[in-house]
Amino acid sequence: MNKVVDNADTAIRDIGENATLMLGGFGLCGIPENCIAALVKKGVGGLTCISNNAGVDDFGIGLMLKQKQVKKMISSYVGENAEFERQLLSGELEVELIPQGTLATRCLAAGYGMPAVFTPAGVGTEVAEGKEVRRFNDKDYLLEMAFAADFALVKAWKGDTEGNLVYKETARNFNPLMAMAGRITIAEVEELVPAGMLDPDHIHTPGIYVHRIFQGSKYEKRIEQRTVRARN
Amino acid sequence: MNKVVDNADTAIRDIGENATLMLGGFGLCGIPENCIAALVKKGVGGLTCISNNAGVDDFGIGLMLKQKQVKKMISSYVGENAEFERQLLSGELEVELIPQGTLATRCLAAGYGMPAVFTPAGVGTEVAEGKEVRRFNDKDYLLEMAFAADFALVKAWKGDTEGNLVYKETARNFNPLMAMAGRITIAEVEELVPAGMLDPDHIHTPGIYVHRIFQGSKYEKRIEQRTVRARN
Amino acid sequence: MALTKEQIAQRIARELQDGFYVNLGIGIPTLVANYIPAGMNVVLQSENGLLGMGPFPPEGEEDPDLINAGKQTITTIPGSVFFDSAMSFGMIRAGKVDLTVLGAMEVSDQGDIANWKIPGKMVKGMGGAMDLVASARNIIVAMMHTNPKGESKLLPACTLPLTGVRCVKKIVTDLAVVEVTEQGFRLLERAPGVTVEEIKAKTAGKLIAAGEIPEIQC
Amino acid sequence: MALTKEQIAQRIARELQDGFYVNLGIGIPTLVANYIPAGMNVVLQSENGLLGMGPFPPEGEEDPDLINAGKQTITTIPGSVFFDSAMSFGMIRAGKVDLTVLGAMEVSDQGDIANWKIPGKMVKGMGGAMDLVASARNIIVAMMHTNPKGESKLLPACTLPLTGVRCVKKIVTDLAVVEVTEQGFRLLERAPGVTVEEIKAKTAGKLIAAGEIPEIQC
Repeated sequence: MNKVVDNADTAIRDIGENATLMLGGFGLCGIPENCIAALVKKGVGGLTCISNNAGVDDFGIGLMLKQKQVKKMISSYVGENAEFERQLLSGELEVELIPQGTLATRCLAAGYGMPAVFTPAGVGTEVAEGKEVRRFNDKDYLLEMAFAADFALVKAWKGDTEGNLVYKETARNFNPLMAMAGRITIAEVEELVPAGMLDPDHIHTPGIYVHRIFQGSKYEKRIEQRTVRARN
Repeated sequence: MNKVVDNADTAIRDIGENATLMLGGFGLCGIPENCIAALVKKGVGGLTCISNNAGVDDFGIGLMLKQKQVKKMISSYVGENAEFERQLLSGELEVELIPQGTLATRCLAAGYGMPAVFTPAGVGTEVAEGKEVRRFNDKDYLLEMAFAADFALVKAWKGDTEGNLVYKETARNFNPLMAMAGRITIAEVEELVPAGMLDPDHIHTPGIYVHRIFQGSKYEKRIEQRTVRARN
Repeated sequence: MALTKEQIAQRIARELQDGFYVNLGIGIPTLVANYIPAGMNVVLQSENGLLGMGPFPPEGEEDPDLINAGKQTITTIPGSVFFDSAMSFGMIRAGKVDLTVLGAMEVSDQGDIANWKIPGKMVKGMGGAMDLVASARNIIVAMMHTNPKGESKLLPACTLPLTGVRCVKKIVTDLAVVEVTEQGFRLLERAPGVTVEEIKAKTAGKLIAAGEIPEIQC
Repeated sequence: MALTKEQIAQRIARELQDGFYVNLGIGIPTLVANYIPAGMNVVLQSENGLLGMGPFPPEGEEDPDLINAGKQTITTIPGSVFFDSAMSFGMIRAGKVDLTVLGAMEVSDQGDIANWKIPGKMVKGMGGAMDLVASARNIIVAMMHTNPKGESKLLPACTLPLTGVRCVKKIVTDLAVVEVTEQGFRLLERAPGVTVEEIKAKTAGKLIAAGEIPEIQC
């Protein structure tokens, strides 16, 4: 069985209308640029996107928002782009905001076969509305359900033909968690190598979780907040 | 604050009678040999040991059993040694057997601040006795509690002065999970390096989880089942 | 003629498919690895933290840090990956392992399995067996059809403490290939020369044998 | 005289201890990093997956794969380590982060905090704030004592949607250092030249000011 596909178009070929997608990345760091571009090209709509952020106006998920391909965002922090705000206020776009750690842990739960997890995040806030609260050792926790996503789109630094993935620096973020959580997981990598070229002790995502992999191209890797210090 | 200590004796100095310990390793692979030797030397008793296995007669936790330092074992698979069996049958030793994945996940829960987790392992068996059963998506799960341990004793391949750890091959096993789960975590490593010498992308246990670290000595790394194939 | 253990393993190997991730238990299941068809990509999972288990090492190349769940020295293959025990059972619980093969002392015609404890005897523990049987989507049991006393191991209900309930999908014994269905055991194949009547006689649980039952092809 | 934002950060830095792991929020909390005493080993956690956050990079050395939770380009230091977001919030929930400093719009005298949402305004989300406040053992809020309209931000009860309940341990404002106790806010220190009366007047929640209240030493 060959997991390697030629490009993003082939990788996302069967993502249809109204699919639920997970997209890795934090801000614009470590986002599946090639898959997003292919989705924009394909023009598929009605998507539910689980992603920590929603990109900016002209990059990341913002590109899909501009084309009104997104029905619902499930995120922890959004609104870095004007189009997002416009669609939200006009009611075109549905948004579910959840704590960042809850987002991460609900992905982990899916990848680890745990149907639900307990977290203290949001206890006593509007996030707790309608959720089961349970006390352990004198502390309250919310019961949060594992995510279910049709596809997970993740970006890694290197990958091999078995689907094993290695991430670079903080571009890791949600990627390994979502990689584990997709019913179908699609990985794009900056460098695709033959099986055996990655150190088996240093693989972050075992290939068992990855269904399709391809070497992406033309990575822009845009910086959202360029901050520098004076050279000494 | 300096996490580095000279040796195992110093590292385990405050492990007292009736402490609850986690000990990393699978079989004899990746066990904290130096810490066990120091505990045997110290002779502290009444210990509760959470460890996947209980060693063999003359190695690993078996050395502590021989000295009757262990009051209770919490493990998934035991009895590779005669002394263990003798103490168990005579009632000197208490044993709680739990599924291996449950053991691992209860450590993970502790390290990730999750008070309890749901697992299907043991549903409908004697493991489920007295435990809450809950149905999610037409499947039953047991509610299993996070572990609480006074000390976690783990063995890594390399470590740095900040307590960051890297494991080798299948000697990883329970070590990173227990490292996260101890109230005080003590790591012994084959090679201790200055901070900055380990690739930050390839560290398995972040130093925030590790309180004391030392370079062990005279590792025997005994093989339990030596199996070989004929050379072609 | 009853199958040998090797033949049981050979028959189970025919259940493999290209791209499968497989967990093989100790005993007969381990032998399945010897019969993976050439050219078929099957990746073996060892629940102590390895995907891509290779053969035993050549003598002198044993690595104490590299063992399988049976604590045997092994090797890696290109594409192997190591992980901790939580991720290992995480992928098992999440249903990422396509096939689990394990031995059993008893299986009921409802698919319950008992393979970890005999009351009155020293109990070593369930290891990862309860996690595997509770989670795997596809479980095949490899075992002898009867115990050393000649008593059936395919029962209406297990008499020994259970490892898991309603989880076994198929059983390959020295005498037969049996599927577990809502209606009980269904006989799919019989060992060469073994009659349906003999299998029925040695199966205490409900056995359905409809139509022509072909001989096992290993 | 009221403290500047830098002075608030400076005062908070005095709460640091050698060996502390610290998570600093956006705004004034970020400035605390500039006042870590020389020779003190304090490790900064960034919840997007980094322990050991270094300063901003020199111009031209920005790395798009290396950012902090505020999405700013940063650097590592010797001993830094990267991890995924589940482990990041795992260590936060497990109480491994010794100190969390964050900004707030309102704090109640019970220690409730509101800092993520203003009804009627565009809501960007809570990010990691709810996880941090629900989990951290030691939370210090850095904020102005009053809002731009001059209204107290230290209240008997928060009016804005909550981020977390009964979690704030200490508040450092431009006017005062306040501890949250069972009995309400307790005034610990006052800004140089600022009177207890002024602080009382600008604190809507219950404020206890017992004995001599020393001036803040930055």
